[in-house]
Amino acid sequence: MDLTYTPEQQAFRAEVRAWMEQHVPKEPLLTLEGRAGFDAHVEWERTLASGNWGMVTWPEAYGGRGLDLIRWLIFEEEYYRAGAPLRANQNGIFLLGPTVMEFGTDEQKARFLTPMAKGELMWAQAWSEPNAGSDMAAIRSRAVRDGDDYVISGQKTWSSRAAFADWSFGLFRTDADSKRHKGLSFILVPLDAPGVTIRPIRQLHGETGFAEIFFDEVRVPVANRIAGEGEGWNVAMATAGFERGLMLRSPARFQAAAKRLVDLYREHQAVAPPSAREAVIKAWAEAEAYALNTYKVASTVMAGGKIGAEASLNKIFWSELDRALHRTAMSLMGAAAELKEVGGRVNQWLEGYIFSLSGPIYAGSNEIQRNIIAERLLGLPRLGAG
Amino acid sequence: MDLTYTPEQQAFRAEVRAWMEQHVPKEPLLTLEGRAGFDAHVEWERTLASGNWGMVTWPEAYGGRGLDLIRWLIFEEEYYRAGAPLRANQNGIFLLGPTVMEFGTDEQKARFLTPMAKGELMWAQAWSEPNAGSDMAAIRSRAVRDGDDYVISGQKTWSSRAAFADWSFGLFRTDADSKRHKGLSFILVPLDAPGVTIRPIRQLHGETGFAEIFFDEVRVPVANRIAGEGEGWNVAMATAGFERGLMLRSPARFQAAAKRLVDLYREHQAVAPPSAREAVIKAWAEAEAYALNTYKVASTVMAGGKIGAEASLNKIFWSELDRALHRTAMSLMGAAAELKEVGGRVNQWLEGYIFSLSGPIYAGSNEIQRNIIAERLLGLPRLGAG
Amino acid sequence: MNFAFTDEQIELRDGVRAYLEGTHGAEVLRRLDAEGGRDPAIWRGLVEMGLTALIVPEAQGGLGLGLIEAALVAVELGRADVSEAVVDSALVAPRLIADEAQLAAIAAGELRVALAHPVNPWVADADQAGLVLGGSATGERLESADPLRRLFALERAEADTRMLDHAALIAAAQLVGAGERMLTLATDYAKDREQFGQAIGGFQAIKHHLASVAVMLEFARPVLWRAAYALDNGHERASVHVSHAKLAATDAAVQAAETAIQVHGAMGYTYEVDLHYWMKRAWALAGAWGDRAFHLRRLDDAMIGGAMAIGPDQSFETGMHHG
Amino acid sequence: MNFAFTDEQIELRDGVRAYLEGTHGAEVLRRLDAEGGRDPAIWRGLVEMGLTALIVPEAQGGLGLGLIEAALVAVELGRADVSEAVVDSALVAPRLIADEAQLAAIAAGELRVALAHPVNPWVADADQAGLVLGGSATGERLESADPLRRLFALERAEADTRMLDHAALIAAAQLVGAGERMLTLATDYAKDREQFGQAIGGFQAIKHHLASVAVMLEFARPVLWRAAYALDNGHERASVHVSHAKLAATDAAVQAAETAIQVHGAMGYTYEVDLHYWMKRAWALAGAWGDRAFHLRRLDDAMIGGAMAIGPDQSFETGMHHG
Repeated sequence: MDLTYTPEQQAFRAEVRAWMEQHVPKEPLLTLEGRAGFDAHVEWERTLASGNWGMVTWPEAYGGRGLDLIRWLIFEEEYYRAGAPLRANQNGIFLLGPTVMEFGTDEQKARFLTPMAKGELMWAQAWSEPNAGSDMAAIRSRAVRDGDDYVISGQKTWSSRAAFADWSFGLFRTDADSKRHKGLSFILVPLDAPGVTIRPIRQLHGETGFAEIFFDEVRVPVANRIAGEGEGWNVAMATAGFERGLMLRSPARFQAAAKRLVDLYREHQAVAPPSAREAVIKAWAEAEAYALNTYKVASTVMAGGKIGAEASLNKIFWSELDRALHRTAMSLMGAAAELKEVGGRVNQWLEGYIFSLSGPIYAGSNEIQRNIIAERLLGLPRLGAG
Repeated sequence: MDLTYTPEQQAFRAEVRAWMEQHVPKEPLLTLEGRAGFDAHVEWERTLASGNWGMVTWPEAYGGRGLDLIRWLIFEEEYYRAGAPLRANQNGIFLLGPTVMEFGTDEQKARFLTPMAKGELMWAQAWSEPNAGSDMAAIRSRAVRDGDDYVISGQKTWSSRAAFADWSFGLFRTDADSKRHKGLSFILVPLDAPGVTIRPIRQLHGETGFAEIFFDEVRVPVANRIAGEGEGWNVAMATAGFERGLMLRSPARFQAAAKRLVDLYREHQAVAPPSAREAVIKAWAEAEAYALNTYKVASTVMAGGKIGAEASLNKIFWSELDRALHRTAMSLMGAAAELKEVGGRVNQWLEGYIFSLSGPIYAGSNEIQRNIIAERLLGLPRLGAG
Repeated sequence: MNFAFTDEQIELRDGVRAYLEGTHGAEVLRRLDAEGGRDPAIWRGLVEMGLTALIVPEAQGGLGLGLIEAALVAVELGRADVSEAVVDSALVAPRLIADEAQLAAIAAGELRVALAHPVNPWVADADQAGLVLGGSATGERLESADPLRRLFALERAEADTRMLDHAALIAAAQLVGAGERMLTLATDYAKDREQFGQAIGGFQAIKHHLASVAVMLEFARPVLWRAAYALDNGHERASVHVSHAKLAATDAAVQAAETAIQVHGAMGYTYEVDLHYWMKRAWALAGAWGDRAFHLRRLDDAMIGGAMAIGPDQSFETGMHHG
Repeated sequence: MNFAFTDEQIELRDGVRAYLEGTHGAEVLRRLDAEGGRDPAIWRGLVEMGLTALIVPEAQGGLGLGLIEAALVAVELGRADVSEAVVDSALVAPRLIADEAQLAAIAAGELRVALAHPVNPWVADADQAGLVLGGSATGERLESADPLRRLFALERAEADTRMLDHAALIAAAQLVGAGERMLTLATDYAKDREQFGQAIGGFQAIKHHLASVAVMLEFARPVLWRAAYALDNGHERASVHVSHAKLAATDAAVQAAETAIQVHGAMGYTYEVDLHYWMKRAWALAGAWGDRAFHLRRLDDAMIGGAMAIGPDQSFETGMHHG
C-alpha cells in the first residue's frame, strides 16, 4: 500500500489542471437535457477532443491516452475541481466504447471508436422497453434477418440522450421464438434511419433528456451487430457491468458537490436546522469514502482483479449519498429551495436534488442491487419474491 | 373534538397524583427480570391493589374501577409522571384479563379475575415454540383429552415472566391431526403443576425474565380451557389484538423517557454530537405524537369503533421511536454508555437501550407488522415471500 | 376530552373530497400546467361550494366554522393539488381581518387576499389579490419548481406571528393531503405494474417502503389536529403545536415523495405519470411558512430552552376552556 | 499510488484469522465469560504467534511492521472478540514508547502496558499492566456491559494526542472486525432459520437489511486503511483521517448490531446465541477512545472550521513521501 502520488502522477495532475483552467467555460452551460444545452455540451466534447482529453482511458490507437485507472481518477478530480461540464458523450465513453473494444470487429472499431473520440458521434442507450424496466430479459423488440440486413421493429424507452444523440445501441430479439436471455443480439442503430421515431419524455425538471424510440421496420446492416447473433445478453451484461462498476459515477463529482455543500452550510449556518451540521460532515465523509474505495478497487483491477457484485455496493452507496447530500442542501436552502432561480442564477441545489432522485432508480434500482448483494455476496437464498 | 379535560377528569388526575406521590417507592426497584426484583414488583402490585389502582380499566365487579380509556390514559400519565415501577402483572392486566372477560365462563371469571386484581396471581405468556416464533400457527405442543383433564406435552419458549410467575396461558393442539390454525385450544396451566419444568433464558442484560417451559404430561382440568375446544386461534388473535393495540405501551412511558432525555441533553449539551439536538427534539415530538394518536384511537373506541390493522402502525411507531430515543441517549452518554453503573447508580440508558432493541422484535416483528399494513391497510398483494 | 371529529366535520371533509375527485383530477392539473395555472371556473366552483365562506363569521355571511374545519378542507386541497388562490385567502386571512366589509367580500368570493411575511421570500398569487396583508409584493414573478404555484417577490413585510401560525397550520394540512395522495398513487402503481412476473407491490421491499410512509402519515395527523384545536382556542402553546405539526407533516410528505418516486421507478421521474405535481408541491410547502429549521427552533426554545413544561401530563392544556 | 495490500499483509491477516478461528471460537467466549474473562493460555498463544512483537522495531526483537499490519490484526481480533490485554499493549503502546528495554519486554510478551487518557473514563486491564502510560488507574473496577472487558477507574491522565490517535485507529479496526462478524452471524442465521415454510434469508426485507450493512462495512474499510497509512507516515491530516475512520467504523458496527439482533429475532436477545458478545463489544468500542461527538468535532473543525483544504484533489497528501 502506497497512498502517495508519484512525481509522474503529480506532473500529470498539473498538466490536466493547467489545461482545464484554460479551457473550462467560465459560465455553466445550459442543461444537457435540452437541445441548446446538448449542443453546447457536444461543443465542449469537441474542445476536449482537441486537447486529446475526450477518452482518456481509451487506448491511444482509438484516439485515447491509454491512462491507467489511477490517472483516470486524477483526471476526473481535476475535471470536477475545475467545474467542467457534464459529459454528453458519457454513453460512448464508458458503455459502448469498452463494449466495442471487447466484442467488436476491427472494422467496427475503426468505424465507431475514432469518431467517438473526436466528439463526432453521440450515443443513446436503448435498453429498456415499456414492460421491461429493471427486467431486461423481458425484451420484445425484434430484429428480423433479411439478407445482409436486420429489419427492426419495436419500442425502447428511458433512452438517455436519445432526444439529441446520433446513434443508439441496445438489445433486440433476433430469434423470434426465444425466451428471456436467449436469442438476443446487440445492435447499433442510427437514429436518423428511416422508420425511427423519437418521442422525448418530459422529466421532473421539465426537460427532455430521455426519450422513447419507436422502430418501424428500420433496416440496418448486419455489420451493425456487435458479437455473434444471439450473444447479445452476454455483451449487454458486460456493458451493464461497466456502467455499474467503477466509472459510472466518478467520486470527484461527489467530492466537488460536498465541498459546495460545506460552503452552502457556512453561508446558512445561523439559520440551519441542528441536524444539518452532522449531515454536511457526513456527506463529505461519505464522498471521501467513495473516493477511497474507488482507489482501492482501481488498484485491485490494475493488479488483474475483477469487479463483481461489489459494483452493487458502489451503486447503492453513491446514489444514496448523493440523495442525502442534496436533501441536506434543500433543507439549508429553506424557503428558497423551491425557486428555480436564486439570486439571478439557476438553483443548482434544486436541480441536483431532482437529479439525485434518479440515482437509486436507474442502472438497476437499489432494490435490485440489494438483492444482488444479498444473493451473490452474502449467499442468501433466491427463494420467494427475490 | 374537545381537547380539554373536564373538571371531573382533572379531579381524577389530582386523585391519582396524590396517591402516587404518597405510595411510589422513593428508590427504583431492582429489575423485574430477576427474582428479588420480581418479588419487589409483586409487592408493588399489592400496594396498587390496596389502593384499588391495580386494574383500573377492569369492571368494578372484578376488582377494577371501570375507567374509560381517557381516564386510563390520565392514570398512566400520572403513573409514569411519578416514576412508578413497571408492572409485573402486565400479562394479566392487558392480555389474559380482557380475554377471560370476553371468552371466559362465569366460574372462570370468579376464579381468576379477582385474585389477579388483588395482585395475587402473576401470569406468564406461553405462545411461542422453538420453531414457531412469529409464525404462531406452527404450534406443536399437544393437549390430549383424558376424561375431565387435558394431558399436556411440549415446549414453549420466550415465555415472558415465566421464570417467576404463578400461571401461564397459551395455545395447545387439542386435535392431533389438525394443521395450522385449526385444532388449537387456549388453556391455562399452573407453573407449579407436576411435569412443568422452567428453564430461564438469559437475556442480553444477563437477567432471566424470559424462560422456556417444558410440559411433560402435565395434567390440567378441562375447566382451565378458555372458550371451546379448537377455538383457541380466535381467542389468541383477540389476545394478540389487545397486545398490539392500544394498551401494550402506554404513551406516558415514552413521554417520561423523552423528558429524561431532554434533561440528559441539557447535562451533556457542550459535548453532544451536532445531530443529537434534533434527535432529542424528534424523540419528544414523536412521543407526543404517539400520545395524541392514542387519545384519538381511544376516542374512536369509546364511540364504538374498532382497532384493526392500525395496531400495526402503532407497534412500529412506538418501538422505533423507543429505539431511536435510547440510541440518542447512548450517543449522549459517550464513553460512559457501556458502564453498567454511572455515578453509583444503574445506567438506566444502557438498560433502556437494551430493552428498546426487543421492541421491534416481539409481539409480532416489525417486518410482519409492515406486511400487515401493506396487505390489509394498503391492499397490496400477498404474492411472493410475504 | 374527545379526539374525534363530529359527524358534521366528517360530512364536510367527504363532501369536499368527493367534489374535488369529480372536478379536479390529474387531467385538470395537466391542463392548468399547459395553460398558465389558473382557471376562473375552478375558483367559482370553490366559492359555490362555500370554501371562501368557511371560517368567516356568520354575521358577515360566512359559515362561522373553525380551524379544524379549515384544516380538514386544506388536507383535501392538498390531496387534490388545488392551486387556486384560495388557501391563504379563505383559510387563513379571515382570522387576521377585523374589517366586516372585507370579511363579507371574502366570504362572497369577491375579494382575494394574499399574505406577506418575512419568513417567505414571496407572496403567493399577489397578482390576483385585492388586498395584501402584512406587507407588499414587488410584482416580479418568481418561478417555483411547482408549475402551478404563482409566486411574487416580497417587497416588505412585518413579522405577524398570528399570520405565520395560521398559514403554517394550513400548509401542514396541505402537506398531509399531498403525502396521502402520493401514498395512494404509489400504492396503486405498485398494484398495477408488473415486473419479474408479478405486481411489484408483492415484493416485500416495496411493501415495507410504503408501510413506513403510512406510519409517518398516521402519526402526523393527530399532531395536526391538536395544533388546529389549540390555535383555534387560543391555547398558550398553540405556536409550538403548530411548529410540531408543520415539521411532522413536512417530514411525512417529503418521505412520501421520495418513496413514491422510488416505487414508480423511471416512470416517476417523468411527466408520463402525475406524481410529480404532488412531489413538487411537497418540496414547495416544506419551505413555505417556516422551513424545518424555523419550526425546529421554536420547538427547541420551548423544550430544550425550557420555556414550556413537558412530560406525560402536558399533551393538552390542563386548565379551563379558553377562547 | 497503490491502494492494495501486499502479499505479506494478506498472509499475515489470513494467518491470524485462521489461528483465531481454530482457537478462539464462541465456546471460548462463553468459557471466559463464566470464568472471569482472562486465560493465560490465550495470552501465550498470541505472544507465540508474534502479535506482541508485531510493531516493535526489529532492533528490540520485534517484527518492525507498521500500522497497516497492526490494523489488519486488530480487525481479526475484533472479528474473534479477543479480550486479552493485547490490543493497547501490543498494537498501540510500542508507538508511544522510546525505552528500548520496555520495547523488548513488550515484544517478548513479558510486559503488558495499559493506556490512560482523559477522554476515556477507564483504564483497560490496568490490573495486569506492568506499566500504565499517560496516567494511572485507581484500582476500582468498573463494570462494562461487555462481560469480557476489564475496566478500572481513571485516576489521572494527560491528553496525549498521539496515544489517542493510535488507540482510536485500533479501536476502529476492531469495530470493523466486530461488524463483519455480526454480519456473518446474522447471514448464517438467516440461511438456517425457517419461518412460514422458508429460510428467513429468502425474505426480501431480511436481505435488504443485511445488504445495507454490507454497504456500510465496505465503505468503512478504505477509510480505515487511509487512516492507518496516514498515521504511520506522519501525514499532516492523520488525526482527521483517524477520526473519520472511528466514526465510519462505529456507525457500521452499531448498525450491524441493530440489524443482526433484528434478524435473529428473539434469539438475538439472549445468551442462547453468541451475537451478544459482539454487540456489547461494539457498544463499548463506540464510546472508547473518543465517542462520536469527539471525532465529529475533529472533522467539523477541519472541514466546516476550514482548518483543512477539501475537494476532489485532497483525498491524499499530494506532497512528497513522508516518514
